[in-house]
Amino acid sequence: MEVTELVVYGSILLLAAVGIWGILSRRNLIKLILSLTILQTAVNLLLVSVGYISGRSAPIVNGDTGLDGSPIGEIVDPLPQALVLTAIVIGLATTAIALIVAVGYYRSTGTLELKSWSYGPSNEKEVKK
Amino acid sequence: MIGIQTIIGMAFISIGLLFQFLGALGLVRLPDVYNRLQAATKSITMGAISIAIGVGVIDLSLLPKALLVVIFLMLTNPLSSHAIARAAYNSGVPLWKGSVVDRYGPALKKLQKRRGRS
Amino acid sequence: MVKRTYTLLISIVMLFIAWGMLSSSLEYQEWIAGAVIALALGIALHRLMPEAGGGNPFSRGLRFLIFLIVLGKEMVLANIDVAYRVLHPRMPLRPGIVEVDTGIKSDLGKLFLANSVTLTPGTLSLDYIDDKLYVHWINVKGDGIKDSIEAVQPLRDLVEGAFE
Amino acid sequence: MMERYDIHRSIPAILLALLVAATIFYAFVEVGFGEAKVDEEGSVSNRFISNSTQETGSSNFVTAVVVNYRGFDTLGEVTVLFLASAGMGAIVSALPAGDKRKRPIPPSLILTAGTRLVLPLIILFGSYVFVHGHLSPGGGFQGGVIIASGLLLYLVIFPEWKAPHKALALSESLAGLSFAGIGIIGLAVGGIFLDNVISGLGEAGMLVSAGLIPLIYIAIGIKVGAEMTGLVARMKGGDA
Repeated sequence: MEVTELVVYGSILLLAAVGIWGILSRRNLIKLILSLTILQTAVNLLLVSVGYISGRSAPIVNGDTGLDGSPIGEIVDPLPQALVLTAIVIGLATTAIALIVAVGYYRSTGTLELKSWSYGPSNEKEVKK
Repeated sequence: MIGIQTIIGMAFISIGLLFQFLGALGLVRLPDVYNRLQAATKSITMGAISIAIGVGVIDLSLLPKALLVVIFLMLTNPLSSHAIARAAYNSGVPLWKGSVVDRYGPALKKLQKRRGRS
Repeated sequence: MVKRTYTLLISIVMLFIAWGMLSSSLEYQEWIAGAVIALALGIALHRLMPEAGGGNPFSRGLRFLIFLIVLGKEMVLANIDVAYRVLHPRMPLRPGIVEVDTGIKSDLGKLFLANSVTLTPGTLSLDYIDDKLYVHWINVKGDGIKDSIEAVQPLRDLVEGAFE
Repeated sequence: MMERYDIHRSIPAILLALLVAATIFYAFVEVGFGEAKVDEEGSVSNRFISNSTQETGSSNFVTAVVVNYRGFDTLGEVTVLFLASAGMGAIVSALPAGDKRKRPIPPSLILTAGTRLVLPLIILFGSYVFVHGHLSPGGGFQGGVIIASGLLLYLVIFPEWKAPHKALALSESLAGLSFAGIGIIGLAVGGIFLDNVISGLGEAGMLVSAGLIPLIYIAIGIKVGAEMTGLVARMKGGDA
């Protein structure tokens, strides 16, 4: 296992764990949306890293060679990158819609905390209050 | 064989890193927001500019782009630090207790009174 | 009206030079595309740009160059100053906010003065109120009221030469 | 309100997060990081890598895939973005009005003058990115977002500025129409929707090359820039 692999997979796992933990345990809407985007970042990073090939350059041709002077065929896989480009745009659209829903929630309730949707014994005191 | 170009570029990058480090140190050591911003703005602008020029010297085809980055940094970095300092003052962050003079507070108060009346 | 046309020309030239630096290539296609885009953006946005002063553009450009050289020198001095203050065990500080009556009228001049003040040794521009610049000065000389003009020297005269 | 540290909810959440991370690790440790999987004959990526420079004339393989081979998909993607923008407009118009808070401190002269000087440069950079989509990293989406970020700066510095929603909607729909129109040109001449009929034009690596790809990316750039600006201006709230 190389150092690059360790760093890339380690950061993917860390981001995914942080995203899921945030979605499950936060009640603030803005923090929820942030966790969602962190999870999206993890998935995008995972897809790009699947297309990575060690020792090859970016998928762009510069004249007769690749960007760093290597022969033309020596590039990483362009297909996951194109896929991730689409995924980023769609993720942005969903984030925008989620944010405007958060704005609406704030305007009608005056808070960003999801009080009535939460569960567990620790919340009943708040509801009574 | 390392060319003279690479050596000059690396020297620029090293100087930039040194300045960045000094800026970070100033951010930790100096007493209040305004003094910290002084150190951070100057050192980090200079450090980033130095690194950009170093990259441009190592690969000469990148030099025009590096110069554009330098111009943009010199134009925008002071602006952002000015915005932070002004916002800090307006939201009530006090000056360090060793400060000698504050001419801004009275002027700001006068301005707010005038704005409130009109 | 003359000033507006002048601003339009300056902004188109500025955008065109920026495009040339971005593309950093000598292909004629790049230059044609850059000219078209710079022209369109300049015409669309020149009302937004701060007005440039009148006067002879060449002497002005020369003064701007001198301003840039002095600014570069001052930036290096500023960093040495910061290094001295930060590394000194007792940190020689005498900070305060002083009021400077700069006497510079145009928006562009004010902008460049404020930016260069932030990059020169020991000073950080805070705000403009009624054409007076408020500067956070890390080493106030005197009581900070009489000699406050020193905080913006030596770049004030150069800015006045280049933009007023 | 400060969020309390809630042990009842956090422990299951941490366990589940670690479980998912472990699953991802288990699934992908076998894939082989950095191995040349594309060199197999008959794989889709291999087909793209070996043929796309001749077929599309684009130097950037990702652009060739996004705008040419999967151009129809990109049209759908732009539609999703448009739907998000329109949906936001619909939600905003149904919302109760926000509370009128006290007026913020007006920005200083240094900030306004600086923004006025920098904004044209940001827009120029955005245009550079989407004009060079077939030659360098970047493209319509990225360039459009750069332009929108410049206008976001303008919106922050001049809070009184009313975004010209009519003009934005007009430029957005014109750009969308020209995207679809380019697709129909391909349908009429080559028999395939979004067919790159003039791919042989120009020399690879020059600005004028890759046939219709730069035109499509310019249309996408204008459309995304207008959409993002409208989206941000609506998010500001108040009078949308």
